[in-house]
Amino acid sequence: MINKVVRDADEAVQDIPDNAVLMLGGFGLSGIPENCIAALLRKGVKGLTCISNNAGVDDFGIGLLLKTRQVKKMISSYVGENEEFERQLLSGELEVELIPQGTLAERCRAGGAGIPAFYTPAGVGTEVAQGKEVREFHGKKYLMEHWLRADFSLVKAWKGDTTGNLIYRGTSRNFNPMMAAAGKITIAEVEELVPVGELDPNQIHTPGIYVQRIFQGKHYEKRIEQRTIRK
Amino acid sequence: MINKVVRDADEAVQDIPDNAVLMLGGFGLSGIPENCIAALLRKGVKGLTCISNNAGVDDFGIGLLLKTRQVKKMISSYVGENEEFERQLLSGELEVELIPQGTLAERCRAGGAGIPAFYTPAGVGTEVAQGKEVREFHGKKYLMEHWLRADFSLVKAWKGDTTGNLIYRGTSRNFNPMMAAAGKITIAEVEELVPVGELDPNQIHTPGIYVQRIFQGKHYEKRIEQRTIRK
Amino acid sequence: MLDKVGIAKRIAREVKDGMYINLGIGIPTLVANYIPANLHVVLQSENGLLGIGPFPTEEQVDPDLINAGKQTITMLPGSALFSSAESFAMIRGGHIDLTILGAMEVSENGDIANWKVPGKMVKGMGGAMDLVASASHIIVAMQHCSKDGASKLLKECTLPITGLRCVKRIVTDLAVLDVVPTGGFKLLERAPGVSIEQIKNATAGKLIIEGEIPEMTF
Amino acid sequence: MLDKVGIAKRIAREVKDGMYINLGIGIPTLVANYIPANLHVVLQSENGLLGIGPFPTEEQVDPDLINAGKQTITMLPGSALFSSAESFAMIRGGHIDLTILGAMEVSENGDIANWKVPGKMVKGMGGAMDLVASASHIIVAMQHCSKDGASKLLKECTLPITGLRCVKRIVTDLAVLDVVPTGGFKLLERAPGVSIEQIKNATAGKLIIEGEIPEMTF
Repeated sequence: MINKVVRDADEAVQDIPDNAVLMLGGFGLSGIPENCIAALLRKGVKGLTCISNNAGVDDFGIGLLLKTRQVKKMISSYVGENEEFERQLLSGELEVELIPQGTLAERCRAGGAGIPAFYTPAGVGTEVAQGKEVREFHGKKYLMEHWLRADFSLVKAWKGDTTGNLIYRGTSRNFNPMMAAAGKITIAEVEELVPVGELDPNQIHTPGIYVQRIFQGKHYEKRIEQRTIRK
Repeated sequence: MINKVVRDADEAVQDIPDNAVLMLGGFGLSGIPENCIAALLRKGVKGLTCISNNAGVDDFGIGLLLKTRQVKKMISSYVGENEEFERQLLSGELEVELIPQGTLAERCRAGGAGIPAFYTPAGVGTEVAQGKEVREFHGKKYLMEHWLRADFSLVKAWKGDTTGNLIYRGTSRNFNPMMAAAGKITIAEVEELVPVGELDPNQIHTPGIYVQRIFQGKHYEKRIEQRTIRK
Repeated sequence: MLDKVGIAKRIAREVKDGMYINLGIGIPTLVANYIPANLHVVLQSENGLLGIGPFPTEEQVDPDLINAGKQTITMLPGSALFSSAESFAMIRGGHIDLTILGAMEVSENGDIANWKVPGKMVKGMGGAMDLVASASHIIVAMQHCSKDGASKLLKECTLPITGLRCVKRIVTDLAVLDVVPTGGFKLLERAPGVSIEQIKNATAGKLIIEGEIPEMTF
Repeated sequence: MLDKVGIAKRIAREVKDGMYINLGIGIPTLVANYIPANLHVVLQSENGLLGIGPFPTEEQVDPDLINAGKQTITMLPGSALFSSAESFAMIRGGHIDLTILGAMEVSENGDIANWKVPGKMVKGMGGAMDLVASASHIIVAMQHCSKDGASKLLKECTLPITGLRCVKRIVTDLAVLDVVPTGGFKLLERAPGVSIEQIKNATAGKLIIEGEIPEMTF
């Protein structure tokens, strides 16, 4: 099998240029590529377009890249919990495109799957429909939506093997599998990197064909946004 | 959790009416719903439209239903290994619609996922394109294809729990997951039915929401079409 | 008049055995607490889980297990995990039996507005547009009037729309109402101690009152 | 002139380290036997496997593990299993680096016909139309002429088309040829002992010969 292991996040992201279009897996702060984000901070690459369901919080996740003004544009479904984000948006420093969450997930899936466009009912009759083809099927209206693809996809998995097969854990799977498939270069960081042959082929969530580089991440903080405890 | 267990295949298929549109999982003879097919034979239901990648062989799989003339129409990608099939096709007794395999898989996936139509490059410039919208995206031509849905989907899994969660094994997964999602009523037969809670939620291939009835199958023959041995 | 818990309790009575349910953030999340224990239902979290359990104990907290509101959760036996694409495939494909969500406004033909207030920072629609466009049955949980007393049940929505002609039933602090296909809010039940007159005054859209309107029971 | 094994051996030289490859039924399947052991490649079976291994021993035979030709197979360490939708997502999405398949006819602009002969029972296109419509690099393995001596490298295909302008390279019993973007078969190599004259006579479409044409080496 093909060995795709790189040393660390810095090596993995070294050729990401200014103005690259990135996809970043994760929902809230769960399943985000912490190590890659840190490496992008160190590298200081600018003008990024980030496709990610959320934009992190002020001091974690994509929020860190917002603070250093490395992000030119966010493409997300919800960008709520971030004051710096709000400031940059209102001042016009940051461009934002909001997409319904299911449409975002399906557009990423379509990008990886070679489906240039598809029809979805989400957003019919709303602002989201502006400039889009509306078409009726079986008596219901749908919008045509296009695929999303990225120059680099940064995903986070629980386990991975040296050939890039990935397994996610819990709800940290979220957008990671579709984004892994939709990146020209996909970089996977994993909590545990295992030798080829250790993962059950039946249990692979992301087949290695979608992954170009993989490394074992370090010091996962896995921060919790809303720690909610049973009374 | 919701209990969806029925006694056996006969109970599972009891309300499938004449002229129903069925999806049947499987590729070749691998991962086919053997018990449900046998129950349809016993029931004698007629005029079926069967959406299935293949049509079985003369004496196994859907071939059994062809022999008894219970099938009105096959929607498949490849129907090679069946003499009775050939006879009925040439005599005009059987209607056949051939669909590229990837388009068939994606049309089933679209049916389950509520995507009424999508664009695919398969078949552009061929007979398959007749009567279909051709559209160019990014300089390449694509065909518009519509979802497929079924009145009943018959799928076969390795393990399942009482609430309908399914896990497949090896390449017997094939069309089963998409068909499970695209059936109004989905009937799952499994080699091993386990109590709820025994399957790892991370490893479920078909979430129980797609399955309305489940039963433990009996006497799996799992016939091999091309037994090929290393020299 | 009902408080938030009262609204949640009333909506819990709409839940039927065997349902797959998506609960929005806010009052809808509270509904889970009042579903009768003899009903077997499955709650979906659109970030990739069927089978939401109770909030975790301190020891059970797992950063890899959160709901769509980013709260830590647990899983019930029989849960299934999946990607966001699969999750919205379920939603879009009509596999969710009941969707309960909050709203800022509902119009008498069932339009809903719940994602954007002009002049305020826009946080995004999240999964709301997908949910309302695809759900087979939508119940809205909300206050009948805004804090400044303006009706939220209108002839037409004034805020940016989330989805068209999708709301089937509304449960407010004052009443239970159905949106009828020909347009209008049909009054079904009054909240305890609330008069028809109060409901009339609080409803700006077309209110349909036919026969005796019972008080809610729980 | 090459036999089937010779064609397979020559095609095996096109394989590069790190490739993901889909092999069609027939001669293409043979290619797997001649890929140098020092190259790490992964073979896809479009019914849901990356990492096809050798055929099984009698004891290893598993009805749940077959290839697209319905033959029993084994898996190599590092394999991944998936659904047919995921499999064709890979194919359609351009993730397969090399596709090798047989053909009945290829035209000088790269059209391919390989699924249907009028008058004969039509068995179906299987995955062929998806593969040829999406592959980034397609090599065709076939005999230069049919059994009755008619050229299979034509100006235009006479049989029903499988895909348009998709074939990049052809390896036959007589030669290796590239389909050039402006149309025509550019001769790259002669099979051992085969003359340019023989190739000219066997090629009905436009044949482009520039400079010295070397004999194949293995």
